[in-house]
Amino acid sequence: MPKVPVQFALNGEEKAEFVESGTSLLTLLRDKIGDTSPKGGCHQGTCGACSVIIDGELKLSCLVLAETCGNASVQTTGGLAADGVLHPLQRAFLDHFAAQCGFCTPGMIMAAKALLDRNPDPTREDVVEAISGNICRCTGYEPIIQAVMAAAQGNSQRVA
Amino acid sequence: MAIRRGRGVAAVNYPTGMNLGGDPSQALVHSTPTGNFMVTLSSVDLGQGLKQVMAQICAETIGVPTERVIIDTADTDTGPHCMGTFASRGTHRIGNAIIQAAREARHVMLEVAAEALEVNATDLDTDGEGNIHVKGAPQRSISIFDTALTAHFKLGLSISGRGMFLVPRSYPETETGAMKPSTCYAHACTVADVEVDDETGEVTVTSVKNVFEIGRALNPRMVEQQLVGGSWMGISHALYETTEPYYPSREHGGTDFNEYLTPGPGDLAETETIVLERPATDGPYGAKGPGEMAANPQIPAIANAIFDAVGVRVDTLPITPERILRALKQQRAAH
Amino acid sequence: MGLVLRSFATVNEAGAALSEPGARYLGGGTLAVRAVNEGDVSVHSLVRITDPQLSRIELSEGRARIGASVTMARVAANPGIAFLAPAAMAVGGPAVRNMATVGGNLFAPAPYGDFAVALLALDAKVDARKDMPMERFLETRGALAKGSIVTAVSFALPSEGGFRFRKVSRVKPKGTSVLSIAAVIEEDPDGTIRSARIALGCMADRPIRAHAAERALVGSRRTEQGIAAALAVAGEGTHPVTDPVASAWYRAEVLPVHLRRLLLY
Amino acid sequence: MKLAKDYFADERADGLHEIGRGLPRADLPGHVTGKTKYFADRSIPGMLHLKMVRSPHHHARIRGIDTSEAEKHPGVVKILTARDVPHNVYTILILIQIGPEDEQVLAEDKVRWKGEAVVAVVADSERAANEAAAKVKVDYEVLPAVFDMDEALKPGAPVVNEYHGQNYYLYDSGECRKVRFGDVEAGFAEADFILEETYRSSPIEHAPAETTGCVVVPEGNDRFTCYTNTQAMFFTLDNTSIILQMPGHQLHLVGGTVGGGFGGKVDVIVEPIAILAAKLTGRPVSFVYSRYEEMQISSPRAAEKIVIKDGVTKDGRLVARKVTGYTDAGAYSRHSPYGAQKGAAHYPGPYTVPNVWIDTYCVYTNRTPSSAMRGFGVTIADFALEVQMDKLARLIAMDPLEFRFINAYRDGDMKAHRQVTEGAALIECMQEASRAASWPVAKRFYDMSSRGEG
Repeated sequence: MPKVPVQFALNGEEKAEFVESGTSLLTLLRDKIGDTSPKGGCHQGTCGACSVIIDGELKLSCLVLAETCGNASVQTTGGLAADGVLHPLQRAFLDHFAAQCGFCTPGMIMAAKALLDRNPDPTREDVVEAISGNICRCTGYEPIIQAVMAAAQGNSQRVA
Repeated sequence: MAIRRGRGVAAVNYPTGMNLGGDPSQALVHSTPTGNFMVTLSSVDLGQGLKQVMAQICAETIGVPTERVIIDTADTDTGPHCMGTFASRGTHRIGNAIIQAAREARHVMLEVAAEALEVNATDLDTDGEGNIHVKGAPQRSISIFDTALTAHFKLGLSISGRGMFLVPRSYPETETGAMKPSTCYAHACTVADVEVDDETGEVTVTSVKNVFEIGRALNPRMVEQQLVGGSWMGISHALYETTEPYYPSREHGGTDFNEYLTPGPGDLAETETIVLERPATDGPYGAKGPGEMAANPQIPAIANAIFDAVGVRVDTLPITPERILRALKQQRAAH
Repeated sequence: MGLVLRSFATVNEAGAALSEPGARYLGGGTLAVRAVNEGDVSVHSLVRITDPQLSRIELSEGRARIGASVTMARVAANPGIAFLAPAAMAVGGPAVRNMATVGGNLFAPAPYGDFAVALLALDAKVDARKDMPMERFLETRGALAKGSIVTAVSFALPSEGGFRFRKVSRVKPKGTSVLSIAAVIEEDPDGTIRSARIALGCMADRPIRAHAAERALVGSRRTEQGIAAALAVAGEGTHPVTDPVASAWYRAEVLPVHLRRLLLY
Repeated sequence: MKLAKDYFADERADGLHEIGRGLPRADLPGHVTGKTKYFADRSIPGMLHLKMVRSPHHHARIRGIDTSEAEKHPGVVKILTARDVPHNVYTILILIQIGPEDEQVLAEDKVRWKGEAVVAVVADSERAANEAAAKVKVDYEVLPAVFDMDEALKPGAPVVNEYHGQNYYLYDSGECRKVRFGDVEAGFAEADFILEETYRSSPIEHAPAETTGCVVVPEGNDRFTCYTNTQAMFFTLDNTSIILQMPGHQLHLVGGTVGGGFGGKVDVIVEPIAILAAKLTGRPVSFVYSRYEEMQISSPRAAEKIVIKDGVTKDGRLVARKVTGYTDAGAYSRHSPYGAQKGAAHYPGPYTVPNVWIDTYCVYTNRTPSSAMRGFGVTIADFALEVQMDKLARLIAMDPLEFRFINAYRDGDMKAHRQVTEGAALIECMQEASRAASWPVAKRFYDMSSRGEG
């Protein structure tokens, strides 16, 4: 079967790939490009582990077909740290011990970033809503909520 | 609509390690030429933070800062046997194996330093910051960096150690059940507060106060992680989770995270965590295994709180709104 | 055999492709791509339409027209139909809402399709090959003519405060429906109910109207007494689903409770 | 989190260098940057995908399997049936001499639960594997199934698992693990009140964020590297060695970084068949559970039924406890005989009870085999025991917390399984909970100590 070209920007870097028709963006990112930060937790759209930001909107890369991403700007947690310096959300997740197994973390950080990009001063309810499509089985969510709140406040130190 | 409040308590204990023992773990420790320490294992980190806590145990035992310990796991070509990560055994079993290996390595390290400083090894101590000094005379010291170089390049010695921990297997006596399931037990007590909607059977867990006795909090921030996450899972077990909602019917099992229910970030109880430490005599620095127990006391505490709120008992897990509503209707019919 | 994506600029071109065996319409992907990912090998081609007309929300003369490709997030963000935001926000988490479309929600089987419940209460018109009222569309959606494509839904804007929506789920803030209820209640200045449309989700395999309750409301007021008759017949004509979230028994039991709360609070 | 350092301070040497410090986790930078490598985070050229054809029936005899159409499907490289598995009948705990072997890696003559693996399809894409799987024809003769533990234990019930011969696990102690301590009937005679109650649970899934799976790479030297998220590396290696009749030195497992386990990845399910597929095709093979498989095919926590009969005196002493526990193993043993007997020692709870009688049964039914999960053998027992304690307290009109203080075990007390209590700390946990929750108890309970003082 002939392959389909797809050209897009991944974390600001131009990518041009040939994919089999029907390939998900998740598969393209992980298996062809080698950005394994989005995780395949369900391939159903029910866990959020594969969350990426496409043209400013949080989406589930397991349900997006790669060939629909032509000319899109795709952001992943794998490209969040600039020049080796952690993004404030990443810093806050560290400081708040907001990850255990870490499998949900890249998706969780994308969901949080999508929130902070449009709402830099969220309430707790805003944060809860923003991460509501992302399943975490280890932390009980509270440390994650605290981390996102702290990142928003520009204060990633632990709230005593 | 009436929202009715209730409070319940439960107290539990939990055996550390594989029931009835017989579950070995081994560890190897060696120094690099510049005095960093590799711990080689075949143990699995499920996300609870095994690697970090093992590094701290090794560092404490050898007498170096934790960042100088590297945990290499899990590869069956290089790592010695570990029975596995389950049964709240990781910290206890593997930690003990590492202590044994690290003690042996420390012994060699002090022997090397003794030769360099021209003193007896028994007169030496570590400062925990990367140096070895003569007890009572801190100015007579050698860095562990130099000690390792000496061992490698001058003395031709390996600063290394082997560790093994095995609780002997216990075989239950067939008629009396006499047996030794575990060598040490963690403890917990939870007080849960709930609100029950008596028209819909919906339960909101407003608060849980969890007290855990875990032997020793080796890394308190990680202990907190596990106890808070475990408490959430306990609440989840109490009210939400099952793969067979109409058990023993096999129909309508959930197949995704929309159908398999767990509390969302908008369902969180205010959670207070208090930790007590009564060291286990055979625990690594006294530690027991609280990982599984963390999710247990909330379940009965919530069940008891629901009874306190609305006066009905649901003795079947999970305690769904449907089960509560059925019980409430029976209660009303009986009155 | 594999799978191919076929993109078309217009509805007409896509219609022909959709008539082929194994073709399935691709909206936001939350239903179609999921099915493919889960191993549904009966799907051989996914057909999508790039016509921007399908992604428009138009408001004029007291009516709204929402293109089938409009996402839940776009609905929730549009100030002209702000009353619908709670219903759009009831669908999935933020990522799902950025993908799931109005058109897709019309086809979502129970317990999904909360937005379709809102549209049913609004007595929306479904634009397909020919226009169809929501209720009729939902009855026949499984047997739509091959190649028939929903392009938009349209409805009269309800009066201020006339639209009410409630979704009940076990998990918060995002969870699958135990049930959802939408109502459009028009009241006279003295509070007498002039007209009522009530739509229910999860009370059948598709969103359905609570006609008996609607009739019972007309002429009375939104008070405990005034709605009692409606609550008593709320379950008439319903066939609630049993699924992992709740049983039919439970849904039937709590429907009047939640309808009361919807109407009074 | 509060560390309540006042308790047991004299038993502890605080002030260590590295122990007791909340140091940052060294693995978190990898987690937050997406750099942490899980088993599937490897791009391996030429990888094949394994999909399983599963039983649509709860209980059925297999009359025939026809894979001829599937084999011709484009992209299919290998199709595996029971005949391809060298030692097809296994059980995980055979490594610690807990038999009998009772489960088929790929079903041969019978399926015993809906979802049981029958045929493995290996193809060069997931799509091709799924398409070919749909073409596998299995001829079943459907048999009566039993789902309810009470029904399964009745005479004449369909036998779920012929390797056991009856619908319960046979311990060396007989049909159940037993604990007998004191004289339970004398205890009941001494009691002022007797309360018998039944508690139940249904299966619970671990639902880790990362599903169970592995990727196997043939190394070209007759060795196979298996990247896996097992919770127990050598458990998996040794069982694989038995199932594939393959010397252990040919197996190389790499893992240790897992996206959540909770006990769900202690079974040995995906690795043997994936390694076999890699061996027979000479190519890398990936076998990763779908979320559906994780939810309904992977072993859950067992459903349990627990009957507790307690005798209690008016002044709050628990004088007799009789417990019968039933663990629903599903169709196969896996870790359930172990979990079921874990309860036997646990049922007295953290209390000192002079007269105890315990029977724990491991029961087979036609459902997904249950296995290990966080606290199994204890979690559901604690639910039952602690609700029972609440009921008993209310029965004798006593504060539930005070009732627990009266019965709490202390150092030196003899447990029913005949170990002397040491290192107890239940009383102190309850004292601290009482303070934290403003749930006052009588002064004498604050003066109590697990060390026997007060």
